[in-house]
Amino acid sequence: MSPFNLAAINFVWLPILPLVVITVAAMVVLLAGVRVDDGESEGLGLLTLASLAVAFVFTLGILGQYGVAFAGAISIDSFSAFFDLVILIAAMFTVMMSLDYAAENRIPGAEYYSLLLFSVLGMMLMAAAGDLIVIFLGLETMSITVYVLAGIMRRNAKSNEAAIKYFLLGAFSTGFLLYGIALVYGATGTIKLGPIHDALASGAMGSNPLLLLGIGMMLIGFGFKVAAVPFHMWAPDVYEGAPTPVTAFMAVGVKLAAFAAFIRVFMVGFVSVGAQWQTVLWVVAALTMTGGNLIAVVQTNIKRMLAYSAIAHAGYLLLGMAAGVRSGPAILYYLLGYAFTNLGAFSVVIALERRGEVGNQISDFRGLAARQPLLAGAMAIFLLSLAGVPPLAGFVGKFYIFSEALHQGYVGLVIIAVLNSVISAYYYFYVLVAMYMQEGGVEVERLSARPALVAAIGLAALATILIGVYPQPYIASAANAFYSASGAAGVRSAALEP
Amino acid sequence: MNGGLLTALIFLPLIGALFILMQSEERAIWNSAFIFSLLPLALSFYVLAQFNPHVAEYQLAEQYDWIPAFGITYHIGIDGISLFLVLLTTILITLSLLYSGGGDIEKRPREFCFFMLVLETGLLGALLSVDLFLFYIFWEVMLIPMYFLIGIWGHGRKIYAAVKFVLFTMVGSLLMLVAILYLVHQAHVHFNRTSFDLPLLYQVPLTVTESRWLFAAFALAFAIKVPMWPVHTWLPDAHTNAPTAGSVILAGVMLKMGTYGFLRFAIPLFPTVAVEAIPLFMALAIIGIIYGALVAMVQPDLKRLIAYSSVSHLGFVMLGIFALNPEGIDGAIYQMLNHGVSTGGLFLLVGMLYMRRHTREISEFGGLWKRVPVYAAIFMVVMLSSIGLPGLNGFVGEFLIMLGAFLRIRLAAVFAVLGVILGALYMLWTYERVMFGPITRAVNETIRDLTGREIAVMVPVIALMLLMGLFPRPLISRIEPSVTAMLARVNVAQARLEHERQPNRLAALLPARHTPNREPEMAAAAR
Amino acid sequence: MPPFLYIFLGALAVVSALGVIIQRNPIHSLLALIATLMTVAILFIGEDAVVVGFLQIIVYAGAIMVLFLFVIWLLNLQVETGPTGHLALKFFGSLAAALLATELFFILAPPHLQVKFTHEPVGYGSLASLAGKLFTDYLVAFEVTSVLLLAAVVGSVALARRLPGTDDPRAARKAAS
Amino acid sequence: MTVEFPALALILLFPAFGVVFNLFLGPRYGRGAVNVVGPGVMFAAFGVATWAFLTLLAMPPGSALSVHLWGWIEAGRFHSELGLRLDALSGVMVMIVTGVGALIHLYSVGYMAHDEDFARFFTYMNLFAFSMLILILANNLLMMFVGWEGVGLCSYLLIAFWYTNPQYAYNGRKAFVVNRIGDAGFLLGMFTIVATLGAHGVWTLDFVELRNHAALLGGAAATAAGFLLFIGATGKSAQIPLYVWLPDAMVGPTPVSALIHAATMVTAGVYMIARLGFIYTMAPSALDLVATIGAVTAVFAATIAIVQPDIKKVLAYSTISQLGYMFLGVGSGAYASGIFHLMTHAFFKGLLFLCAGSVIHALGGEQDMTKMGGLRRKLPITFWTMFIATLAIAAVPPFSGYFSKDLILEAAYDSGHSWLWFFGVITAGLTSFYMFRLIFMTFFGESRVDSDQEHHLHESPAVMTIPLIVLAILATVGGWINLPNGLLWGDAFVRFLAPAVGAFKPIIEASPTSLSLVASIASALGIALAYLFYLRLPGIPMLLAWRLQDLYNLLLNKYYIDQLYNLIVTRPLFWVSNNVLNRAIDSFAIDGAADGAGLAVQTSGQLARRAETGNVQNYAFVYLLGALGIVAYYLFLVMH
Amino acid sequence: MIPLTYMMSLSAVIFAIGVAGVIIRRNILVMFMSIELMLNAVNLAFIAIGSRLGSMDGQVIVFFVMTVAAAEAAVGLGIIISIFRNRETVHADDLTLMRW
Repeated sequence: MSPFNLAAINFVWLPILPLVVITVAAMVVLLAGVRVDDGESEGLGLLTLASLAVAFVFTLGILGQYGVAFAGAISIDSFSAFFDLVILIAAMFTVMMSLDYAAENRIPGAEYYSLLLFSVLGMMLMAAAGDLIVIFLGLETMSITVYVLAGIMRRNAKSNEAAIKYFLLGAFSTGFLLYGIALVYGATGTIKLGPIHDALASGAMGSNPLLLLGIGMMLIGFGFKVAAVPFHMWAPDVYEGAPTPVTAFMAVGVKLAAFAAFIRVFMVGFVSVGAQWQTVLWVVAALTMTGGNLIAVVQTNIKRMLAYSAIAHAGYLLLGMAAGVRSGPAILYYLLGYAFTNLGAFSVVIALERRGEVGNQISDFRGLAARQPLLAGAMAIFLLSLAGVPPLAGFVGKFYIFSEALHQGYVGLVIIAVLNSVISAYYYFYVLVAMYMQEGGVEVERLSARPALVAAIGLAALATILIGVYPQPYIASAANAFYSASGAAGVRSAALEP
Repeated sequence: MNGGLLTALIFLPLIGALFILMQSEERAIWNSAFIFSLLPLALSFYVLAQFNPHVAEYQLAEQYDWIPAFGITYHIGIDGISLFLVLLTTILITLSLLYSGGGDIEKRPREFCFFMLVLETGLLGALLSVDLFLFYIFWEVMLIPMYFLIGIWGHGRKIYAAVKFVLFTMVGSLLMLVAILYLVHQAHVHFNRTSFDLPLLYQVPLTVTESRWLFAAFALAFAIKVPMWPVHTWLPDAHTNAPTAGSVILAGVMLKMGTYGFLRFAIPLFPTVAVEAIPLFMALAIIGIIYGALVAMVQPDLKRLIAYSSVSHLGFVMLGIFALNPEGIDGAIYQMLNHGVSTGGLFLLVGMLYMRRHTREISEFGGLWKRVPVYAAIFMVVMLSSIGLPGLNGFVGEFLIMLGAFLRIRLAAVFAVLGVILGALYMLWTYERVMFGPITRAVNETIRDLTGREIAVMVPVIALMLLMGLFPRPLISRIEPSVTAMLARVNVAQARLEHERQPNRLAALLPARHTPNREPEMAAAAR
Repeated sequence: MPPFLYIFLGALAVVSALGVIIQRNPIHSLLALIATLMTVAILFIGEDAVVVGFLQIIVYAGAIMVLFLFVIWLLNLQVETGPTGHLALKFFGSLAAALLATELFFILAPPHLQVKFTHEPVGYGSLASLAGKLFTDYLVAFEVTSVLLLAAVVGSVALARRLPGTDDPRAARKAAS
Repeated sequence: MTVEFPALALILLFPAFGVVFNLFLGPRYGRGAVNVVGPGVMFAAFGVATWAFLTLLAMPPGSALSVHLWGWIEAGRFHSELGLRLDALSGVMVMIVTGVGALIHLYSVGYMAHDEDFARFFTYMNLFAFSMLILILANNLLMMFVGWEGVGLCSYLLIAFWYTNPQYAYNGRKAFVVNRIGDAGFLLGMFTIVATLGAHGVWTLDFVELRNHAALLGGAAATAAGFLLFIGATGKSAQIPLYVWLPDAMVGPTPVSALIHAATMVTAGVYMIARLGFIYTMAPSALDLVATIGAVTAVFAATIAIVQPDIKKVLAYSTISQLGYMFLGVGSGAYASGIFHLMTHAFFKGLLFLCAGSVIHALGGEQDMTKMGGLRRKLPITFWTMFIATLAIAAVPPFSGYFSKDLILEAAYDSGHSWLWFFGVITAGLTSFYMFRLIFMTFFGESRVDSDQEHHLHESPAVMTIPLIVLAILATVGGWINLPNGLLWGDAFVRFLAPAVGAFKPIIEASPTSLSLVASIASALGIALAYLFYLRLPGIPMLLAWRLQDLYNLLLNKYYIDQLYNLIVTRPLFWVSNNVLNRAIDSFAIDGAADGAGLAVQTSGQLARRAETGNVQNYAFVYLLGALGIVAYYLFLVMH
Repeated sequence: MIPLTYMMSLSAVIFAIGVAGVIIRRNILVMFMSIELMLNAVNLAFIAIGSRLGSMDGQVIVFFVMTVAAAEAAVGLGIIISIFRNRETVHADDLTLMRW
């Protein structure tokens, strides 16, 4: 036995070690970047990548530990670890996409990469939060940095516009979320998730107007972050205007974090009043899927199309949430597959993109298969996965969510989702049409000069296939993650909270 | 020692596909593609040799855990229903590749071979899957290569056709997915076990309403694939615009997936509903037969004409299936094979013509016999097979189907024979316009007859037509045990239905049986 | 807090809040906002949130609003002239906001509202109690705020800093040649 | 007694070998080889057939030779095999087909001597013989159907033999399709039998089995089956209403007309009904229908034949008419009489066609009788043989036609169909009229042949005339094997066939002599009239045609039946297919609905995207609306 | 003590005014000010609820909200400046480069 009570210390600090690493890394990058020219930021990017990797390793280290830290502010469970890992992966992919992109577009590297890291910090906090304040702060940390990231190409009018739109609506939405937190606080007397869960589980709370309105307002707030219809209007514009790596980061990282918090609050915290919010989510999910897919059909800009596609996918995820707690693992699994697929798709978009937004139109993909068969092949895999074609990750995810939803009797919603999948196939396949069956399009710059991007695309494609073909371990860990949060909420409040 | 035989059969083409991706020289691509299609062909004949004709159950089965979380296993097997469809697939893929290497495919041969072989994996997988999830995966997997085949190497409105093909199919198959999930859920409710294994799912007790809806979902998916009237309109576009090999596989094998689906899934899973639905499906099948033939008759485009003739022929198959007696179903399965051979052959022939003249308009031809006697003779035989001339394969199937239909609903067979008449009418008329008469277009004067390679492609087709026409017994005797086993379920359901309708008469007719009426119990359980 | 004070402050807050959105001149809007913040701060104090109330005045009204003012000056913003923009949007927007207020009213109406009422402990709202909470239960949150502020600073610098050669394309071209 | 006789298969194998040889090697080895192999295989088959027939003759009555090849369609409960059976009925048929067939093949060598496509021709001819022999030798109804359709195919191929003429190709298709209509009835008839007997556990179409279990069929099913099968027969044997293809079939080479459209294939319907006599006997109404259709067709076709100018058309309508006779015979229940007439008809009608072919050959393809005349001297052998055949068909004793026609008329009368008998008599008169008209117009009177053809005129070579002579002998003596009852070996043929087809049971016993007398008078009248019109007073036909213009046109245009079918069947069918089914339903309604769904998605997408105005305040407004909705929901929850 | 309903109602009204401001004012700065109004309304709700619950959590949250507001202000104003530099406008309805 060590003379020091190492166990206790470890227990307090180890869980937030990844967070600490990220924070420190952000500052280091910032300082290191002071004298780096904007066009030569690759070094900073690699530093960022390394620190993310370190955080990834540390996060792996805390996998399997359970409990709470900092008086319940931080939850230590597989749920947070799962999301942290996926968020870190998303961040690493984003960095890999950014390496050349940032340099080419003369994005200020120090700020860019440190903001990215700060953003990751916020996301990880959201995933690991144990109370509503940390969720709120994490969300703000993430959002504020992403506002900036969206507008970091300062000379680019679209980038500016994306930033201001996102910022205004984000702040607007913050008001609603906070209002919801206030009301829930009023109804339950606490802002810690564990006690909230217990308070609600004891019953007699189901018709408290404060609680109900609070749930409603929080739904609105989270609905904005996950881009659910009708709170989605920002997404297409922001996705289009933001630098593409940031778009990817938003489409994946922000969505992951938002869902992490959303799930933890609703499917864990508010689980016992599920009847009070599942109906709303039913409608929102249906609207989100349908709206996203319908508008995506008529898009000509690939980033905008992917934005609507992301909205539609949020709809499928919300369908899972609407179907209740059993779908939790399915949502997590879906998010995993979704992350890789979307990251891959955006990587390909970046590969085609050049200054002046050449390569952002779907028509720019024409004839890609003839010129760059591998790139087109990878894109095909991502698109097929997004469309839910087996045996790719996207299919198994949909399958899982629909299956669980059906098991809980949500036949109508699943049929809506399925018909939406058909619509979505139309526009995903339209890109395939452009790539494989048409002529023209833009030339792609030498891929060999961009090894990081190629690696990102390759890894994403590999993961998309692997997660789909042999989903068992991922399903298992998703289930484990979800139930660790879901189960821990009850256990923790009994054991740890005064 | 059969371990892995079917797995090898399914995945050999996939390995070949990946291998081809690494080739760059065109000749090497074609050669390796051909060799990699020969391997499964050989293997499928080995499977045929290993097949025990007296067993109704799945043979050479393999089952491994795949996704235990969902109760999904990698469960494959072969039985009489799928046996010859597997052979048909391997044969047609080989012939298509042999044919396509002869100049039909002018661009991107590597991708073409890749997609053809992936398609083969999808087709074989769908035929051999016993697990519904596995089946669904292969079912969708075969969609994608075909989409590319049509879209990249097609002609005319190829993109429209490809997208239409995918969307039509997806509407059906996704609703089927919902039905599968629901069914599995019910299995979970009743057996407390999540499983996609078909034999288990056969036993799931369902309420009448449930099974009707589920059947409808399955039936829609398969009906689109078949395609039955009125969800057939993707077919003419897909066929017409696809490259020759695509049309061959599409008509030869892929459409059979729909009818196969009825036999393997829709009917045995929901036998009661199937029996109830006999009049509806027979009516649709007959509409398809007559409608397809009449519309085929007035098509100006050769491939479009053949496409509509497929609607007509597949109508026969559906008629046989929904006769729900061994004659009808044997005939239907046989007709599936026939249609694969004869329509596949027709598409190959039209492809050869297209390669020479770059048009498929019937009015562009005329008097070809004089210039291309060999071609004309082969065309004649294939056409006769298609219109069901006795002695060739088509007749055996049509006869059994109509006999089965007659035994079920007499009027149905009366209408079906109209299809036989019309079939002769439009096929012969087409032949007449293409081959007979004087040569009206100067370009046709210089058209050249078949090359050795093309003859090599067609000889096996002709041989199959003769063999299957004269010696159907070895095939049907292998098909039949599985059909009988499937029909046993239907018969029980039918007896139950009759029992409900006319309790007194049935009690008098039948000896005491132990098939208790489970509907009330189920209703109680549902409550 | 006596009821009349509440009524007075409430009315003041509402009126000044309306002022924010009605004034044509951004400066006037800003002044109205500061008035609202002040009024709300007094309400905070009336609700025994003394420290927070003062923080509101010092930090919020004092510091943040000055930032706004700076920006208004920097951008040299003028009075909005005439009814511009989308009138229908303004009309329906106001209507919807009013509807929202109405709905909230009904939900928060007295017969529904139930809070687990607890008497305030001794020292409620004091600096000590606030600090105690901040550095125990909310330690992580507190630390995060610091990071958040840092990130915000980095962000605003990233957006607003003027770098020769990169911001101005002409300068960049000159530097390159 | 049934004996396994494997050599029966040889009868099929010889023509089959001919097919394969001519198809693959014929073009390579050239005319000489084909000319040997084509007819050679038929003579070989004839030899085997003779051997088999003699074997059968040596066996007790009711015996049969058989060979079982292999199980064919065996599915579910139904089973049928490929197997051959030679009994008295099929024995007679095989003899006719191989014998007459061999002669006509031989004749073809000469007839096709100048055609490039001789190999293809003999391929088809051998294939036809092969199919016809399957039809005849089949031991079950299903296999018979194989031959049934096979001969239809060969008929199609041979009618369209000179395919470069679009009209010929059309006629070939017409023949096939019309036959298919009949075949549809045949199929349904088979199904009726299988389904009915199947209910009693008999799942086969084997003739012997059927015969043994015929009683299980019951009257209704037998009637239905008989009726449906007869539809098949009307198609194949060109009876009303499906006769329309046969006159058009005359565009094929003349040996084809002789073999297929006169001697063998078209008689398949008669053979089928005789073969299934045991079913028809149970279905009197079906049998009545057969007799009625036969008699009506006989008169009907004969009336058309009297005005046709085309020598082959006359013979074609004559064939239809004679086939009507045969149906009248079998429809009266006297199956043997039908078969007897079938046989004699094969001799004399085959001969008539071959002679016509010889004439046409000599005239370089001319078929119009108004451009012939006076050929008697130029083509002596042709003339004499044709004259004999005409005497036979005109039922002049002692030529073969006399005996067979008499037998049929007698049966018709005896079976109670006195009206049909009357029809038969009328037909007899018409027959002799138009046949002698043909002879007179072709061989007598002034030559109307084109002058440049005139000096090419020559008698056909020996390879063509020898078959003519052989057939002429047969047409003369062929009827003697069944002399009237009580005369020498009277009724030998009928008695020989009786075990196979059953004996005729008359209802009325009329005096055969007086009946025969009436028919003979009618024939004589016909001959006299023809003599009057076409040799004595050639102006009369013109006058009549002018006076009775409407009637003449009606007959000349074959009662406008082709046009009628065109108007009520073919054209509406195409119109509906093209405009209603293809355009309105398929392209517009169904495809329109599918495309419309896609368009609806596109349009709603276009509409929905209008909400994305780009103005952030609009976004906030939409956001607010959503929030309002959700808050309203919770307000609703609170209120309740 | 003032009844909670009153405080909450006041907060609701200010919140709605803020919401209205965001939608009807096209000047981005004023929109941002309206958002600050919303945040204040929420703060008021936190304080009022907290004092009735007798829990300090409400006040702590308000503290954090203020911090966040400051951070938002910094970033938001930065974005506004950057926009103004590029486009010479602070009107929301001028920023419709991306739409549909």
